[in-house]
Amino acid sequence: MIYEAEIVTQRKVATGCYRLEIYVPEIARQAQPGQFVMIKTSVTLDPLLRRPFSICTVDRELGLVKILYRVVGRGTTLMAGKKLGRRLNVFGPLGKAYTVPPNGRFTVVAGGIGIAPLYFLIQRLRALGNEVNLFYGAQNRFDLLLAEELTALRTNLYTATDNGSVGFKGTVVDLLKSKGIPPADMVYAAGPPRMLAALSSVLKEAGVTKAEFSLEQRMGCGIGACRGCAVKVRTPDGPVYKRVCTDGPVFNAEEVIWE
Amino acid sequence: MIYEAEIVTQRKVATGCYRLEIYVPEIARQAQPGQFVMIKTSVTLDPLLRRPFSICTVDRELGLVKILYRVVGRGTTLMAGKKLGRRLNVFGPLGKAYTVPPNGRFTVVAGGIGIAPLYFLIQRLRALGNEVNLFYGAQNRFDLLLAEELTALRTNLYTATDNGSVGFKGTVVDLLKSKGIPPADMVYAAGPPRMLAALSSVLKEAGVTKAEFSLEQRMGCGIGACRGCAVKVRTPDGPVYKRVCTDGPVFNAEEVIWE
Amino acid sequence: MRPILEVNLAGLKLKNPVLTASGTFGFGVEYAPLVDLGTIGAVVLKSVTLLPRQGNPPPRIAETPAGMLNSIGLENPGVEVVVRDILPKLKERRARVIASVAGETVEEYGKVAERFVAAGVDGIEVNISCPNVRRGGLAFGCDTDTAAAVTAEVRRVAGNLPVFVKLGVLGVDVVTVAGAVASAGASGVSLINTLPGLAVDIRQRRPVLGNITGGLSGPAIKPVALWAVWRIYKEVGLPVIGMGGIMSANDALEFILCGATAVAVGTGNFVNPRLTTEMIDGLSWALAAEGISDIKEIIGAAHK
Amino acid sequence: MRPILEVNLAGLKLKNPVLTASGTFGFGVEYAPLVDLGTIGAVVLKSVTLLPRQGNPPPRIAETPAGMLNSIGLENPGVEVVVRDILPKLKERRARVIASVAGETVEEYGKVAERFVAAGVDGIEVNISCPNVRRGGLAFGCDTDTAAAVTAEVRRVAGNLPVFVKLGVLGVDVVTVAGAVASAGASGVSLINTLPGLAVDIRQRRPVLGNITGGLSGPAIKPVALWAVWRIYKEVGLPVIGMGGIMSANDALEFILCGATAVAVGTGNFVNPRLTTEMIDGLSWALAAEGISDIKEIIGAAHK
Ligand SMILES: Cc1cc2nc3c(=O)[nH]c(=O)nc-3n(C[C@H](O)[C@H](O)[C@H](O)COP(=O)(O)OP(=O)(O)OC[C@H]3O[C@@H](n4cnc5c(N)ncnc54)[C@H](O)[C@@H]3O)c2cc1C
Ligand SMILES: Cc1cc2nc3c(=O)[nH]c(=O)nc-3n(C[C@H](O)[C@H](O)[C@H](O)COP(=O)(O)OP(=O)(O)OC[C@H]3O[C@@H](n4cnc5c(N)ncnc54)[C@H](O)[C@@H]3O)c2cc1C
Ligand SMILES: Cc1cc2nc3c(=O)[nH]c(=O)nc-3n(C[C@H](O)[C@H](O)[C@H](O)COP(=O)(O)O)c2cc1C
Ligand SMILES: Cc1cc2nc3c(=O)[nH]c(=O)nc-3n(C[C@H](O)[C@H](O)[C@H](O)COP(=O)(O)O)c2cc1C
Ligand code: FES
Ligand code: FES
Repeated sequence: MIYEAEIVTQRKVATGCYRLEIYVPEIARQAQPGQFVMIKTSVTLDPLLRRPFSICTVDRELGLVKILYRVVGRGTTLMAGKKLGRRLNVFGPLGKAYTVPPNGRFTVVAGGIGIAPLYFLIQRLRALGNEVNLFYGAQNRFDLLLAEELTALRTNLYTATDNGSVGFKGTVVDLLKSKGIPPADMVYAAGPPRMLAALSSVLKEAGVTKAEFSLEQRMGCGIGACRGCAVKVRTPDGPVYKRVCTDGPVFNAEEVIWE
Repeated sequence: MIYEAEIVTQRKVATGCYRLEIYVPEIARQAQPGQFVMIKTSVTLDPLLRRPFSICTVDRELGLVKILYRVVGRGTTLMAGKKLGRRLNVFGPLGKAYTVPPNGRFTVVAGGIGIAPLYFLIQRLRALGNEVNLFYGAQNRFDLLLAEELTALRTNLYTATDNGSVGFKGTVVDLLKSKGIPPADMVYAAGPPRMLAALSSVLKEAGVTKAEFSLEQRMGCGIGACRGCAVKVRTPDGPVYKRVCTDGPVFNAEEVIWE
Repeated sequence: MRPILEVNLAGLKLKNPVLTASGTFGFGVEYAPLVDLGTIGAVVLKSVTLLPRQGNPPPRIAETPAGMLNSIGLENPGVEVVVRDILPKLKERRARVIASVAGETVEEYGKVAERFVAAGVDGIEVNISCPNVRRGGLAFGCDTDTAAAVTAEVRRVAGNLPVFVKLGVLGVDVVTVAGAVASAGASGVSLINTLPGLAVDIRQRRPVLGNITGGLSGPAIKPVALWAVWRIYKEVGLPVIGMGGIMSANDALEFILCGATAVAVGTGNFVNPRLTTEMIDGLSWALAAEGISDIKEIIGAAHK
Repeated sequence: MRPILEVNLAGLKLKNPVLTASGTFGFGVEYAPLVDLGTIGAVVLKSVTLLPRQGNPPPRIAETPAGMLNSIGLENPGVEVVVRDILPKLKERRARVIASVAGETVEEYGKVAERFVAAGVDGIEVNISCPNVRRGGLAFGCDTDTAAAVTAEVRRVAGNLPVFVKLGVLGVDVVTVAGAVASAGASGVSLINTLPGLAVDIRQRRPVLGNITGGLSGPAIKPVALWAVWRIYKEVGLPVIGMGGIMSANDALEFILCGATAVAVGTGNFVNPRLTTEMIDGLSWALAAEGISDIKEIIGAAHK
């Protein structure tokens, strides 16, 4: 589960956004959409902790794991500085995957870098021949990532940008509201917490109950041991904390308590 | 005094020994033999402190500062990993230089990587047309660094190796004893503390009073402020602590108290 | 010849001195896919209370220079669940188990310990130094009398099991508290718990952690931990489980040289989940390289 | 518009909140080739005793993860030499000066402070928390009564100069001590001094430092320092000079948000000798970027 993975591609795909491909056949073979890996971004003691990243897709034949990431702090800055041929210590695959029913109609809602885990999911859904309505929002047209790849997957793609530079002007949740939520056997979503909270109440109002969201939380161990990655969820016995790393990162939208 | 210096050469010259050349014309212009620089080996917070290195020589025309260093711990390991084109944050030149009399006959005693500051000194002494007897000891023949450069400087070179693979078999101090100390206007030395201590008593016995040694000590500031780099020296008022960084690194051999 | 790694920790014979630090290795089972639990010196469980505890609001983790803050707040399912669901799995894997007990009253510590003793564990660690809970925890560790009372109570119920009292170093003189718990019957001490700390999110202008403050662990605190081990070994002479920033076999050796009979890997598990296992091999190699045939020879050797 | 950086530190009006941490900036003059001493908030001098002190045997410095240990041991030439040889040079450079005083007895603290007051400085810092000396220093900081006595004595001789008492956090409850020195007349507190620590040379099987133990500083201790500043601001309400691992303007902002009126750069001077100067500019930019016109607005803002 822990590998020294060689960097095969490190490419800037938008301002502050990179696509990383690493050679790590064991993870490529096992990974399921929704799962993540934890990467050590430095060989020194600072930064210390591993960083979690969704698996954006895999190439099983070539043994590649692909990651789409945004530079937000020290760890991702260091990661972006690592060139082809360097090795990264990678731990995974970790976490629970999305439920992928064999057939049906599906709605996918992505905000920003949230497209990363959803891309892998959409690939899977489309490979099974299912219809996918993808609502994808970003700050501006340049932040809409994986444009070609998504086109190639032939989803029904609806885009939104904060500044209206392409598609709907506004948030992706507003777009969804304005279009009307298409009937779906499952709604999947990933994106910033505020978007997910908004989406959650929109879905609730619309009476949609089958929805899976990818959550993020600061992590220690990544394997359920430290209880660092708590998220509050509803249960019949009242609210409890669950672990994003092993109870998630994919959760039923309904159970999450947004605070 | 603080510069982002580009690496122009990073070459392994022996097992665990590297020659580093950095472009930093301001330091190249000012540096005197015996002085040192302090280099930040990482941009992260670990390792934290700068590492002191003697200036092995400079190329004033090209604006280069050359350093000869041995990998002994984390900082030097990181430094050795930095390739051509990378930048290093360098602070210097620091410390007191050797006394360089305009003419005379000089004896230089180098142990291991101690050759680094002495090479710059020998260059200077030879450029002034002075005779230099160089006693140079190392573990084995491959650890005798700067062989070609020293030959080119036409010193009277006497070598010693621990295993006798070339030159005298034994320590450089034993070699000096066996050859007899040549009459000199000044003896200069740099090397491991044990060698300097031994040399110090040999010189004392022989009644040699004019000798300058380069000392090393763990450093904080490098500019005399923190008092971290203490070395005990004799004074008329009894022993006091002096600072390797600003009172040295070059000290009169007689004043140092070896503990 | 492979060097001998066995140590005798206050009567507890361990295959090797490598333990896990409470709270960083869950209940062991989480790490079972990565680490053969039977091969490490002992698994120290997450601190357990009498009843389940939910822990503190998120975020519970913040990274700091060469360290991390946590404010888990003793989240645990309560002693009954642990005894029923987890201990059997650990026994199946032939793990040596040290149970860490916590509570809000002296009696609670006693009851939790008693339950573990009845269920069968190899030792008890008494956590009187958790900085993340309001009652019990740190409050106990900071008051010499209460520390002694808790220790005496756990000692009373622990039969012939060794009892290790886990101490922090802030807000107290660790030597005084160690002396007090030794008199109250502690077999040894675990040093050190996390230091209190805080991290600020300057964008949001508020503390990162939901609980505001947390406990600092990782390499950042290693020098403080070594200082505490050094002092206790020298001034109190109790057996010590040393911990705080251990990331390598060399770090472990530093603690052993200062006087630790065993060491515990905490935050290091997060950085390298197989660190415990790798450290055992690393210790063998390091000792062999130095020509040391038995690790016991070097316990406290830096004092000579 | 350049944001306003002026702060009022317990009555002392400073151009900006960036000070130097005692002992890391020498007597200021060492840094004069690198830093215009007149531009920084104030230069806090190395701690000075009545008579010269030689300090501890080398090695005196050991690097640790994201930090360092020092065991300088208050080496200094004694107050007379400092007053005679150094203060004039600082005045020439228009530096604001806070003198740090240390001693082995309450009287010694008083005498040193008195001498500085007579010579003309802008404030006094009372170092009762140096971990590297046997008498005075830490012993004073750990005992509430002595801490109060030293404070009262310095307060008595300090005229109308502000008196800052420098506290450590180990072995004592910092809030209790801060409360005691506040009652004894402290104008503010400096938080935090180094934590005790130790590093081991595993090859030589002995401590790295000649003095065995030393004081831990640098980024490693930043979370502990922020925790201390947070608590004092909230629970005692005294003006605070915050320090511990400040390496950037952002670090400084963390302290200010927690309640520090001023910050001091310590170990950071070694890593970047021009850090104080650069931090002043960095603070301007950071505030401007966030649309804050006056730094005073955000002192303690993380408590809201
Ligand atoms: C399950 C999961 C999947 C993720 N997938 C992706 C992805 O595919 N692409 C991507 O760009 N980002 C993803 N993230 C977020 C990513 O982990 C953070 O952006 C990254 O850790 C920031 O590290 P840093 O050192 O650059 O930032 P810093 O802010 O310097 O990090 C400081 C600390 O906070 C943690 N942290 C900061 N932001 C987050 C966050 N949003 N979630 C969890 N921890 C955080 C860091 O891991 C580190 O421990 C994912 C997070 C989780 C939990
Ligand atoms: C004035 C001076 C000139 C020097 N010139 C050279 C040179 O030209 N070539 C060369 O190879 N080495 C030289 N050294 C020694 C060099 O500084 C150390 O080898 C280096 O700091 C080791 O860093 P590290 O991180 O690899 O080792 P680590 O052991 O990991 O370092 C840990 C800490 O100890 C300090 N340290 C360790 N060894 C020494 C030492 N011998 N002297 C001072 N500090 C030390 C480090 O700077 C660091 O702070 C010189 C030292 C001084 C004081
Ligand atoms: C996430 C986390 C949770 C912890 N939980 C506990 C606990 O429940 N009981 C306890 O005694 N110590 C707990 N600790 C403290 C560790 O056992 C250990 O004393 C401390 O982290 C120092 O070691 P380290 O630096 O190797 O992590 C916890 C530490 C961390 C990081
Ligand atoms: C080398 C060194 C010497 C110090 N000397 C003193 C001193 O003389 N008086 C004092 O009050 N604090 C002294 N300190 C403590 C610092 O002033 C400061 O409180 C501590 O280092 C934390 O800040 P930092 O992490 O920014 O260094 C010293 C610190 C260092 C590193
Ligand atoms: S990160 Fe440790 S439990 Fe989730
Ligand atoms: S290194 Fe600071 S005085 Fe020499």
